[in-house]
Amino acid sequence: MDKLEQVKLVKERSGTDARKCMKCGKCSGRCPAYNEMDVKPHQFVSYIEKGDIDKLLNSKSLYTCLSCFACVERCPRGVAPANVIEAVRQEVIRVQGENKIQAEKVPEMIDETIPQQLLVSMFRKLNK
Amino acid sequence: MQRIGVFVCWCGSNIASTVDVKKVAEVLKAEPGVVISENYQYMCSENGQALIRNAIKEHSLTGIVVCSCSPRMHEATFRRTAESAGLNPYMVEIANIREQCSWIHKDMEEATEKAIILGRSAIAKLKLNAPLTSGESAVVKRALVIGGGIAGIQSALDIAEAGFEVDIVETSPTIGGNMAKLDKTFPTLDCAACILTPKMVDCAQNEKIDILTYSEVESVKGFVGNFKVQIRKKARFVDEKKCTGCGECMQKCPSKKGLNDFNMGLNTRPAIYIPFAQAIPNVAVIDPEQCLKLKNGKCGLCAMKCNVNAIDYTQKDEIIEREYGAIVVATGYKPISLENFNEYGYSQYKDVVTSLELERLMNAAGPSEGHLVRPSDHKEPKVITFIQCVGSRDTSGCGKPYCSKICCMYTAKHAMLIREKYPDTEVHVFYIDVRTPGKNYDEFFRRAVEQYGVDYVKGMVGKVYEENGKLMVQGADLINNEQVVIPSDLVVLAAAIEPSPTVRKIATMVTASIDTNNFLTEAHAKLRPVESPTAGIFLSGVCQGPKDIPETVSQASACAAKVIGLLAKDKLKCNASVAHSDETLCSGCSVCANVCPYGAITYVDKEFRLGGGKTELRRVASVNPAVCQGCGACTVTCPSGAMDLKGFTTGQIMAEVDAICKR
Amino acid sequence: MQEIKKDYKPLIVAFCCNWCSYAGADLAGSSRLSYPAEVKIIRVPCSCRVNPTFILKAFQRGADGVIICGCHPGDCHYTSGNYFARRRMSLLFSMLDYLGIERERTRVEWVSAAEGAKFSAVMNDFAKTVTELGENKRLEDLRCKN
Amino acid sequence: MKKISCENLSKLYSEIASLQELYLPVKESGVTNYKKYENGAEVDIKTLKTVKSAKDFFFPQTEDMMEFKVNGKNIEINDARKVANPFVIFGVRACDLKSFDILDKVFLQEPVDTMYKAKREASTIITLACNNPEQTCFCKTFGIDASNPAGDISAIIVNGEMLFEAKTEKGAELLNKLTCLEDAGDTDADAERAEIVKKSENLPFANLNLDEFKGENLMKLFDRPEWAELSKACLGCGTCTFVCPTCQCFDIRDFITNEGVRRFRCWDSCMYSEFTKMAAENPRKTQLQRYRQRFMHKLVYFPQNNDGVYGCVGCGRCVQKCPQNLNIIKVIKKLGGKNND
Amino acid sequence: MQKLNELALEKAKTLLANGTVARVLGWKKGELGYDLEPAVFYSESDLEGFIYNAFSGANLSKYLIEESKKEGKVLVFLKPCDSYSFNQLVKEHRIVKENVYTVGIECQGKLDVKKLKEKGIEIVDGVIENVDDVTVISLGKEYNFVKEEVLLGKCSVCEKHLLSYDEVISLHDKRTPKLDRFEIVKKLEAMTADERYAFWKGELSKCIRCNACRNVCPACNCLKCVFDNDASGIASKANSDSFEEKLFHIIRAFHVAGRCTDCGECSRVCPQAIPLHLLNRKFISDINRLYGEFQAGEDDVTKGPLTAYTTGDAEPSEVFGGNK
Repeated sequence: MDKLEQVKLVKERSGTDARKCMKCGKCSGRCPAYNEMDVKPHQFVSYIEKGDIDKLLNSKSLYTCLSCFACVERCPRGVAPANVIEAVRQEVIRVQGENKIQAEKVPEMIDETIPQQLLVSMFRKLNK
Repeated sequence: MQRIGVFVCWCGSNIASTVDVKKVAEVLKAEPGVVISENYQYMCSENGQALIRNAIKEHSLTGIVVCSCSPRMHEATFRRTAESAGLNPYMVEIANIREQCSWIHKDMEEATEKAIILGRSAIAKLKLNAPLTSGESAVVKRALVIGGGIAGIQSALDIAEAGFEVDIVETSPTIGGNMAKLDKTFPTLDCAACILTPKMVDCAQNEKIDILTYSEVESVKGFVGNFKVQIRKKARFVDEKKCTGCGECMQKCPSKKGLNDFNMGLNTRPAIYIPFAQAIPNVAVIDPEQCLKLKNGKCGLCAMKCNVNAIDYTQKDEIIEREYGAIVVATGYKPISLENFNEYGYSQYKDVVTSLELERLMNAAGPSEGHLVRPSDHKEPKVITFIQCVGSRDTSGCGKPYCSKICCMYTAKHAMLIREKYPDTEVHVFYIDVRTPGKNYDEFFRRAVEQYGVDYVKGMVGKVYEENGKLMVQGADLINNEQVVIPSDLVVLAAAIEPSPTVRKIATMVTASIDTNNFLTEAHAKLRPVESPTAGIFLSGVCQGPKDIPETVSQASACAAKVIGLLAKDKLKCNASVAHSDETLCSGCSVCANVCPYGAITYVDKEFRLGGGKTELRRVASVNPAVCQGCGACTVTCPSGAMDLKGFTTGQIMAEVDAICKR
Repeated sequence: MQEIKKDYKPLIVAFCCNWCSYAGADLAGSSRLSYPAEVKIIRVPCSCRVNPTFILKAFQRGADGVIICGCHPGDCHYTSGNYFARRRMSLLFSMLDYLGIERERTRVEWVSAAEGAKFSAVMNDFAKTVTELGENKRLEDLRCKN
Repeated sequence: MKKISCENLSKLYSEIASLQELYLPVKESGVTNYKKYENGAEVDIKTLKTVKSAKDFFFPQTEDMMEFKVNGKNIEINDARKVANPFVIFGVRACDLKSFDILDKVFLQEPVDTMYKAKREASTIITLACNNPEQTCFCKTFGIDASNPAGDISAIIVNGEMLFEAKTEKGAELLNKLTCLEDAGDTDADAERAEIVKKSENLPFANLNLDEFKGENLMKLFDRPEWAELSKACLGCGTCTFVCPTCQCFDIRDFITNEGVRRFRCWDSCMYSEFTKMAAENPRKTQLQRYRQRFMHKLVYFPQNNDGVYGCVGCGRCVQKCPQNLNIIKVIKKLGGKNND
Repeated sequence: MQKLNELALEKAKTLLANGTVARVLGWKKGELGYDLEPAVFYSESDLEGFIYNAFSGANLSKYLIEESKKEGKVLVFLKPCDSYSFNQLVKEHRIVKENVYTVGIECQGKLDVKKLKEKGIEIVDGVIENVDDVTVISLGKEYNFVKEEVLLGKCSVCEKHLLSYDEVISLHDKRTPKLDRFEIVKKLEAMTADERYAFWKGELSKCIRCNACRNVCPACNCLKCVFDNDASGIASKANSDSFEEKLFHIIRAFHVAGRCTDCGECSRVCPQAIPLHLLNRKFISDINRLYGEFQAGEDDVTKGPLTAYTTGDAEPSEVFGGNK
């Protein structure tokens, strides 16, 4: 797919206007998974605004983001970094064969402490 | 037959780039009644005005239409131009082809067509214009200043200096406002009290100034030059004339648990108190909510102790009625409530404070007598972290969308003062941008970094939490691209400021307009920055928008200059656009008086000739042109159409409608 | 429902009070916030100066929509003008609706001098609404149409 | 004579309407007025008096005359008179038919009113005899025979059938084209007419005395003090004049269009306070004067100028419609002469 | 009921005789039994024409604008509905109250001549009225009707009661109406906009602009009506276009909004039987719903709803209520 088209799609799906960002970094200041991320929440907003989607598509952060939405909650400008991450993730996992988790392998990951909710959201996040 | 001149302005390229001004001039020239139609680059310039003046004389014009910017911008200019050429100033109509045409449309053809229609509409209206003359009304030579902070004080002093009487109405028991609470001021670091208290004393001693503290404006009636104001002087239970401010009563008062507002609630005060040592007036006041005598009748110690018998538990609120020629609104600001910012833990942790609280903590007259200690355990903090933009520039709905303007500078000041007084204290500042426009401002900020070693971190704080007795400040360091956690002893929040909550009520009373952030709107951002659109109402200080002290003082003086200019006049020209009743149509039914907000309409019995030598006595409405402000409410409520509004007559508006609707 | 011509552009008359809404329109202009050129503004001192006859007259003359803009309730430059306007327009609009005339053709909006963005948004929205309604047929005067 | 069963009248209407525009009494929103015939229209020939009279056909309430087109500083003048296409009016009663004569005297005198004349000539009038005259009818006072109006074709209902007789060439031509009609043969029309005449004779106001209304009494009548009492309740509305088949006053007014000016004439009423308003003065200042004018005109001035033809046809519309129950009968009774009770 | 006429006549004679009043405003007998006209009586002999019966429907209050300005007091008989108009006119300073001697008179509803005509009655020889029914004698025949069948539209929903007067003539309690005043308004509101448009198009296109509604209306008391005043920009003598029918009736209703007492005269006098009161009643119903119950003319001091406001009034966008 055309890169520009992809950027447009991500912007649309995230429903967020990256131009509203005033680059304060509060999202990254709040992010609980910050240290696990190669591309930081505020950078997602910045990259998508600049149209540089390749960095995002290949980012590890897509899978380390907890989707806790703290960044969205805290943003003083009404920008939603988590939505951008989510939209980029959709771009990746929607491609055939890009499912990040196989159902058969789930039983071996389960232990008693894993809440049901987590499993459900894991499927939602990592699979088509 | 009318002889109309049309003058189309290019406004440089502002109009000409989207409107074909030459075509507009040409098409309008063909309109019946138009004898000359010109276009020029800047009609408002001296050359442009000369062009109009010459045309008026040369072509014996009876009226002119200027197609230009908004009438709110230059209607007055062109009216003066017309007047100087011997034309009645009300024979001028403006077609707004800039703000309402060239600036909002991109397509040249479309914009040109619209400009022509707007021009036609103005011509249609002008054809029904009649020369108007304004009446006159006397000016009461006294000003009211609402608010006794530095803005109000400065305005009052300047007005009094010019020889006019001024009343300051202040809700709290003393004047001084927020500035009285400050320790030092940027960028010079002189002590706030040292520069403010002499001005307060000047006010108290100035014969022309009457200070009404612990008072509120109750109602405002009237109009420019003739406001009638009711002021509620709240009962302070202490006779102001007798009290010497000795403070004996404060010592004896057994009810000492009241939060000290002046110290931002950081300590307590007795039920009878003087807000601070240099308070003006230096007179005690009793908090009726807290006073045992007033609450349950048991006590009366202060009265017993008072040597001058100043205590009066029976005092009642008093309503004072005064007349003024001008009103200055100087209601100031307060920091916003931080309840929407739980991430910073303001309500959870005692050692998270606002900047204004820090001012009191550092102030020699403050609760810790100038020793910087943290509120929780009164120990000296070793690591202090400042967080900027708390609630400012916030469009999420939690805070305010605007920049509070003063925070960058006062935080630099705080950081600097701390580093100077306590050099072993670590100071961090989380910032989004550091905004320092102003004389010597950036130099000041750089000193904090370069000379005092304050650590500025570009990034915002995500959360503040407690761990091992420390306040952990977690934020982004965008320059180093890392998340940092700074264990701190004291966290200082630069809370956004907002207009004082009283301003809405006051704005409604004086009919001044207010913006979405509750700041009062100035008549024009550049041309009339210290006036409200409502004649006779002036704006001083932060009520108009965030300002620091130097700016506030200069605006207050500017405001005073405007007031002086008004009060210096003996008579004011009234609004010429006033209602007028056609007595041949009026049946005296009184509905118009019911809707007049100014009480400008009265009824008289008048004799009318019926023909054949007969007469008839009929009740008819009569409008006082000095009182009428020209809203037009009466014109619509009058079923017979007897009431009309000069300058905006029914005929004129209908002619505009017709012209606009011609396709 | 009448069929709407492809290039149909409505004619919209906006009565704006001098103190708030006209200033709001100016602010929309100086902020370059566009709205359709079909919107033509008539300046009145206050929304209370707008006589129902002006509105009907506009429709007679060929307007497809009429909007009255004034200061927000409580902010009237003349204290109470917009309160009277609010009652008058409420009753008038309700009457037009009662006569079967499309209620979307008339509107009252409170726009302050600071709300340039709102002014532009309101005008864009109103123009869109009126465009969708199509030509004003129920309050037209055939003598004004050619 | 031709005939058709009253049950089949809609066939007749359709057939006439297929030849020319047909206007006839139609009941709409509760009242009966002359309307253009359309399929499904509720034709109402039972109601004797349409609210508005038949004069509208020749002298409509508003009528465009000319148009001024303004373009910049140029003005172009155009004729705005409409071409009158041939049309048929059905169901005109004797009183309304008589009113056409009266209007003719006004509009067809030199200078001829071309707009009126064109429409008058374009019309074919089918009259209808009044089988059941009403209590408020007093056409007989003015010598009108409700049983036998003429027109181009006269019609009468007899025993459930409507009979037609051509009275003019124009009428005969139309009648011959109508295939739905059959020959009537011998009829009871004359007997029915005699019955109607008898009924008319017995109406309360059939024989009002008009003796006093003579030219020589003009000044005396003008000064009668009774006018004050007669006009006391008059509201000055235009109801009587607008429902009257003989009132012929009009005003010429301009309407400003988006392109220029359209000049039209419209009915005016002498009951209106500004009817006689002129630049300098309004000679009729009181309602008494205006009220007196209307009846003096109908009963004295008009006959004086028109060979004794009164300006009233006794249709009784004003009697029914005056909001405050003032009417010409009360005037005639008060001022017309003896034996009026 | 016939007794009321005698009492009224007696009252008029007495007050004229003892000089309390100089003249009497009342109703005068006509030619057809039902065609009563408002009249002024100056003497006992004049009063021979006086009558108060089931056909005294005309509202006399508007005549007082003139009559109260003349010398000497005028006695007026006010039915309940007339007295609301009277108060409203006093409130608007159009009647000199001191010059009027008011006598409130019982009314159990007046008869509609149009309805009687539909029943075949063209002339009336006599009428016997009771509270709930009425007998009309015409050409020797007696017709008995339940009131609802033959009452004027305005009377069949009348909830008005006698207010305060110098004197009152009343023998029976006021009958309570069996119909809801706002029923048809509600019905119209419940229609679709297209249906409403069709309804009003049918009704208003009948208008011949005779001004009877305006001239009879006690609230339409302007010295000069805007529709007669060329300077107003909306003057017109005839409905040259369907627009003008609407303009006239909307503006007229608007001008009397908050002042209209719902006396119903407009619909009574309309020669084309246009239900004009439904326009006024719409305003009344909206005012009641949006700004609180208000009855114009209940007294002669209270400010009308269009010359008052509250800061919390409904916005024009939310006034349509439940209608479609």
